[in-house]
Amino acid sequence: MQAEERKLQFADVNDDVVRSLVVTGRNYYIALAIAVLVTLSCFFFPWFYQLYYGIGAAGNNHPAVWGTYLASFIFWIGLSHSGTLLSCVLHITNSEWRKAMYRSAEAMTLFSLMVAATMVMVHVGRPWFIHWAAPYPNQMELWPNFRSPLLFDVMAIATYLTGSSIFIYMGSIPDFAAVRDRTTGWRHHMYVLLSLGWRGTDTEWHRLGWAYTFLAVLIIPLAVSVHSIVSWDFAMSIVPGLHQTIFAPYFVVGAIYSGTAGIVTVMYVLRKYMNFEQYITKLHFDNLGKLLIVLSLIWTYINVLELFTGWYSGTSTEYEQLKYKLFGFYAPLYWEMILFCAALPLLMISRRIRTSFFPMLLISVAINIGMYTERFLIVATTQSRQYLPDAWGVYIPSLVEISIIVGSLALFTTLFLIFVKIVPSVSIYEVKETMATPKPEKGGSEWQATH
Amino acid sequence: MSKVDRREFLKLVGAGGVGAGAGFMLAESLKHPTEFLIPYPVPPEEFSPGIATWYNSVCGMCPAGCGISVRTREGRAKKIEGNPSHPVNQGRLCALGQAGLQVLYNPDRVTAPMLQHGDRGSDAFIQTTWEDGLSSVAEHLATARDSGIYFLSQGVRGHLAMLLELFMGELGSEHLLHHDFAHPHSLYAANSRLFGEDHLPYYDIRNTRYLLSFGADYLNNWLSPVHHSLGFGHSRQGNGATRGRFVQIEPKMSISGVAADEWVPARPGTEGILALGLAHRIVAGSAYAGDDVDDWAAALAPYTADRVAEQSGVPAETIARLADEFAGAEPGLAIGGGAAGDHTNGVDTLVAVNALNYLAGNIGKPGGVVFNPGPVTGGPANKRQANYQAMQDLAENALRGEIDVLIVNNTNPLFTLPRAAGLSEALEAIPLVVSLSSFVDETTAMADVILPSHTYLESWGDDMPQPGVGFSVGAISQPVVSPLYNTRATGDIILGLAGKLGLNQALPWTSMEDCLKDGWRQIFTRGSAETENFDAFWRDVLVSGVWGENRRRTDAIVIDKRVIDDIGVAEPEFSGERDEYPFILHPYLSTAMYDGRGANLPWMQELPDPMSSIVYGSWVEINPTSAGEMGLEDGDLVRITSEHGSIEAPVLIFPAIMPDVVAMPIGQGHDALGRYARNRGANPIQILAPITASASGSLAASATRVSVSATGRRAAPVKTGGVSRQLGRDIVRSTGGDATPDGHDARLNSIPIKVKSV
Amino acid sequence: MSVSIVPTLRVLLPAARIALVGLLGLIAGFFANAAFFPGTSPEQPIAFSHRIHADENEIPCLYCHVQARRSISAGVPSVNKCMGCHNEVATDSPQIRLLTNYWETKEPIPWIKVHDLPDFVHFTHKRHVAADIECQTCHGPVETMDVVSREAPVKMGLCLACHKEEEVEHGTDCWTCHK
Amino acid sequence: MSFMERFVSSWRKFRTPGYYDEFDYAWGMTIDLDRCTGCKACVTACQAENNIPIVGEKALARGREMQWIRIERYWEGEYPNVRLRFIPLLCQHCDAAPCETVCPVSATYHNQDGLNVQLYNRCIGTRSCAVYCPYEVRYFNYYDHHWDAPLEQQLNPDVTVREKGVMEKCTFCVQRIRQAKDHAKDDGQRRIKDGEVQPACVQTCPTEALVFGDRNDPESEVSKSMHDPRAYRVLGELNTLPSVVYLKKVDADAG
Repeated sequence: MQAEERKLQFADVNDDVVRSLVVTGRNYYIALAIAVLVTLSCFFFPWFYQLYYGIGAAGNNHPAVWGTYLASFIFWIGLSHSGTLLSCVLHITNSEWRKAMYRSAEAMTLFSLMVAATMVMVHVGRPWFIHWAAPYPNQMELWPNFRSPLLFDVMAIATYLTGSSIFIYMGSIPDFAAVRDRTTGWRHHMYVLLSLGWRGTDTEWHRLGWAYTFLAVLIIPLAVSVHSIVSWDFAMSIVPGLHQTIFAPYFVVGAIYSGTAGIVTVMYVLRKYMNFEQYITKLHFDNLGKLLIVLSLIWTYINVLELFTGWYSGTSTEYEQLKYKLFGFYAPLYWEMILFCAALPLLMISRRIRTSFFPMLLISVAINIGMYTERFLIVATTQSRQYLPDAWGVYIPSLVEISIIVGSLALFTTLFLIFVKIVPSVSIYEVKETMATPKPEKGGSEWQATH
Repeated sequence: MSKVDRREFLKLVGAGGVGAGAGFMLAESLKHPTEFLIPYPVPPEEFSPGIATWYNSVCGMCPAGCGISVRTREGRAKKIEGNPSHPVNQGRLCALGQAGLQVLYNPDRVTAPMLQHGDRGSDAFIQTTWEDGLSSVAEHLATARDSGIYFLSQGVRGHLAMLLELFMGELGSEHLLHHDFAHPHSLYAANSRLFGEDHLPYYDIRNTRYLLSFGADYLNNWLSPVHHSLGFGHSRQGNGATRGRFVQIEPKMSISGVAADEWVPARPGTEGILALGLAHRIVAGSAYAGDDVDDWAAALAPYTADRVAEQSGVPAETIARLADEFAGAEPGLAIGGGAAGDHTNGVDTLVAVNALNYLAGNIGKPGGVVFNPGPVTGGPANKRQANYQAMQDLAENALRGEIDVLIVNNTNPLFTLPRAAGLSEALEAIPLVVSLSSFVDETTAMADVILPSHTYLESWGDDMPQPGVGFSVGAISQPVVSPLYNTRATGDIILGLAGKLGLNQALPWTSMEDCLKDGWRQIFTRGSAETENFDAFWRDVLVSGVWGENRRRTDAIVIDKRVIDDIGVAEPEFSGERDEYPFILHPYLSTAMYDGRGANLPWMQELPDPMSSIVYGSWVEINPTSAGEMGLEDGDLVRITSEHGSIEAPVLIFPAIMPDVVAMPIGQGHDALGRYARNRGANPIQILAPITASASGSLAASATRVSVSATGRRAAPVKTGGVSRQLGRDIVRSTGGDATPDGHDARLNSIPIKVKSV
Repeated sequence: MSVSIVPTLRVLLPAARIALVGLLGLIAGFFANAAFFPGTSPEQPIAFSHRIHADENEIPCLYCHVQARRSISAGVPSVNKCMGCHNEVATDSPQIRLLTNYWETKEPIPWIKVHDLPDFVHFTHKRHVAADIECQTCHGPVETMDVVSREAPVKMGLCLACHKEEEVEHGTDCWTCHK
Repeated sequence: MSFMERFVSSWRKFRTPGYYDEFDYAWGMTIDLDRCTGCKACVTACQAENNIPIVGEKALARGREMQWIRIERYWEGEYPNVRLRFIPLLCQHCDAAPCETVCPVSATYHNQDGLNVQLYNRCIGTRSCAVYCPYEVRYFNYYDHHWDAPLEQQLNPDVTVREKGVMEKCTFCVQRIRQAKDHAKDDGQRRIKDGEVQPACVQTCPTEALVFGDRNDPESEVSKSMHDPRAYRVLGELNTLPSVVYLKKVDADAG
């Protein structure tokens, strides 16, 4: 492609990045406007209606009291996963190709976590009392229930959110400084505050590098634990189909899987609409594609395992559960999930597909649709078929729920659109690291971009 | 720091102001709304705020006459429970009885006297005063021909019945009719034929060891369900070693059929033949050794096992087994009623069942049929009950213009009579229709004047339960709350009319309460009460809510030879041809709504039907095989057509019903009776054929043939239940007859229930 | 090019000032409302003075609030109880005329609740009177008030403190007080 | 006691297996399936006693019924050898209740009377307890329910009316237990006698299939019938240790 041949220079990097922040086209504003509009109409309006009317606005019933809100919650947590995790892993194994994409990946983490948190608020019956889930001394002398997996969950997510936001912020301090030095007016002032007076001395660079690596190491186990804990919300119940030891790894893998796919999607968009062709290249898609195949295989393996637990259990409860999943009311969704998450990704075995952008986009989107379905099925099928057959029932999401799913996507998009205009969505200095320093005798004007 | 210039300052002031305002409103919004403490001008004697007061009274939801005690707080009724000292229900109560509160607090009650100001049924009622209402009715009564005055009441007992008698007597009219859909006419007829008594005996289920029930849903709505349930429970597990055995013979499994140890499906209308088959076996097998055995043998000769088996569809060996078990049981009891009595041969059937008791020697002994003493006081209970014949006469007379005034009291014949009776046209022909109902039901909607009566929780009354419990029982029904609306007790309305008509000599009382006290003076003078003076006695009765005297009947029963000779049950006749109308319609009283009076109570609408878990609506039950043949599935809307009309209802595939029978619950299908009942489900009574049980003249409700045809539409009824199969999960466990321990002991949990020394 | 933060702060100062003042206003407004319009001493239909009755004339609380001894609610005296004395006592004072007016028209007096507990709280006066708890513990020094106002904050903290101190049997179990 | 001490002590208490031996009362119920006729009197009694809302046809069609005690039905066999089994299901007040561990705000917990407490005003409506409960006896308020006037005058003042977004379930009629305790205290600080307190369902059961009492009192009706050879616990294999014990139905013909 053209971009590949072009000789890249330090100056260009700065220019490109700053341009992406300062110069804003009409399309951006249109996109932002649409995103905001959809967020308001499809997320906040239905939510307020539900607050006024009660959870009855959703399709939940007896016995299926959990619904798409929880599914969305897991979905967003999952999406949050590879961002920071991947970036950390790749940072430690210092693989070059990470450097162009990790910023946007981490941003994805941040925002999907935020959306996930709002999904919790949407899910509970009395969100105005949600603070009771936080441990603080009060006149009622009441504390949250520390035995509750839901409480573990709150803690874990809070920690992960804090961790990854510090991580992304610390990573972008030098870039803030760089941008600070090239901007004027309110932007300048903003970046003055954000860059914490970064001067670029060796000590600063040294400390930054050290702290950054330290955080990276810290966050990896954290990220893994977060989704294990999310899985415990389900696995610690005794509901047939949920009460399974495989759930923690299952959720972690699923999370990384959908997260990676999410990164592919986001990178495609950045590349296409913010002209980062030089930075986000076939290489990235290729590597991510390989990762995706591995993940999809592991994921499929665990799904097959699940079938066996039901089949070999010999108890009516587990067996009915399995039958219902495969051939029951929700069966079409199940097979759709298998198609999108187990079959389709195998296409990426061919390098041609991995290195061609649009098919990768399609596959990545398909994977995330499939993964959403998976989360929905985990919630819906298990609750519809529990211990007492005469209490069985079917749950169908209501319009409000569906519109909130759409709305949450828009919310995510809005946050991301705002982000790309404030934070350099490609790490300036790390991209530079990937390029050779200028040779003195040549007068510092010509050098080769090395990948 | 830069100094603040003017614009800056203004900004600050603005910000501060806005902030302060917001803060103020925030605090305001968090305040608790004002509440009031309203003291009484004069505190009432009986109750004090925050403390519950209990009043004993009588349940008015069905004719069983259970005693209730109502919990009230701050002068409002909060909960109805059974009256522990009442012998009929002994502190227990059924679902319908519990829901009585929603009759009292029903949003659709008639709150004041009403005059119809449009054409009938136009629901253009306009409020009026009692004075005007009563006098307008009184005028009509005064001008009407004596024989042209008809009074149609729900089945009432005790002094209200007596009051009605007097009132109509004074008016010189013979036409006082009580109408209950579920009144067991055939049973009364059968008893009077065999035993020569016009009131029911007491069926001692409690002490019986073997109950043979021919179509009587005794646990659900037959005669006195709560009392029967008490007996059932005791007979099952209350007796230590011996456990009563229960057999139910009916075409469609009822609640009693579920509870029974054995459910025997017999062709509709052949229960009597089956009974005689058993009798034949008993006599032939010389299990019976009375001196009239030869007469019996002669009378029962034709009912050989094979013939009976052929007619009833019950295998001969089953018949033999049942007969031997029944004859061998000490004591056993055979009861018959419900659908079995609602056939053209109904009376003969029930006679046959009683004969069975006689032959097994269950008459007049504990665990068998015990005879009740006659009613202590008040009007006659049964003789005024209008069977279908009488209702049809009423309709015809109306059309012939012989009825000037019809007074309807809390009964709803337009709902509980088949359309074929032509009552709605008849009402059109009556110049003045007065309704004393508390609700605008179908019949009241056709009235010209509504003089709304109290609910039973607001009014004075008394009740002598029918059937008794083997000895004389009387209960006072007293107001538990002050009337909610501008209504009056039925008795007071009657007295009011009497006053307007100048009948004060015959009806001297100022209020129903007086009338009661007068009546109960007689009971007091019967001497069985050990209190010294009447006031004390009266107070005691009000406190305990019930009075009884321990005088039991001991007279032996001899059956006239002629009765024995013409014992016999004919084949039942049905309306409609088998090939055109392949199914026999089996309408049954639903648990929640009884004969439809419960349909306006939200609790009863939301009470899932025990067998189908369906709420809010009606359905038609079809055997799986016959449904399969017609390609019907659960929830398909079908049209049920008889010779006399057709209704639509969704199909419920029902495992426990005979292939050529379809069953429908009664109760839904109102087109009046308020927001909860209106336009919901279908009313099977409407399409019943106007054929009667020959000997009693009562409606043969189970003798209508129908055809079932798919409409192609679906209307899946609302169910609360899911899949009603256990799938081997061992949720409801059962053990062998001898109830031996088989390791499933509650103590055998991983953490045993230790016992703390108290 | 400067990395100094000072110019930025200079730019931000006005905005910061406005925000700060706004916040202060918010807090001030909130507490102003709470302080000057507490709503804990509403105006009653009759200006009944507990000081005169309970303090000067030393009428015991339970004489009028007789229910407190045997019921969950203390209740207010019925109008005829008031009239019991006020047939003779102070019949000519304007407030008493209001009372007699209610009495003659047989109308109840719409007293406004001062101490009010949420619907989900089960509090029984009976038990607390039986345990010889001074009414003042929860209701404050009512006998000193001309217009009754909610002095003691009747909140869960108050209940718990006492229940702990007195070591009430199962005093901290939620279902002891919540229904 | 400082917070820490209290925390430690209760921690110890709740760690020991069978901690409920220390219960003051241990309320329990037995249900004799051989007596139960499925007449549903208990259901309505419960509705009346506990202000259970009338949810309406639409909500019921969406499967949002509210019955703290419901009667499940299980068919066995096919016509003509078919029989129906009824089983009343209410909150089993498990001594090892799954719902109690999951509630993040401790809105449901086990109290000293062996009752599984549901605290409406603490509940934030995560609904996880309903998912964790294998007996499906927890019901959620999807709306603010209203009663057509004057039906609301029937509401029991001793029981709060639950607002939207709150989980609710059978309480063994705790308001009646409270009342009984109150009387017992007035009556010289004695304990509650056996049979002195009965939940609405037990009180009204026409066949006397339900028995309620104190498991800790060996003389009580309920302890006796819990040791009946027919006694078993529904889903006992889950070892949730219910306080509700069922007595097996007797199949006279099964031999």
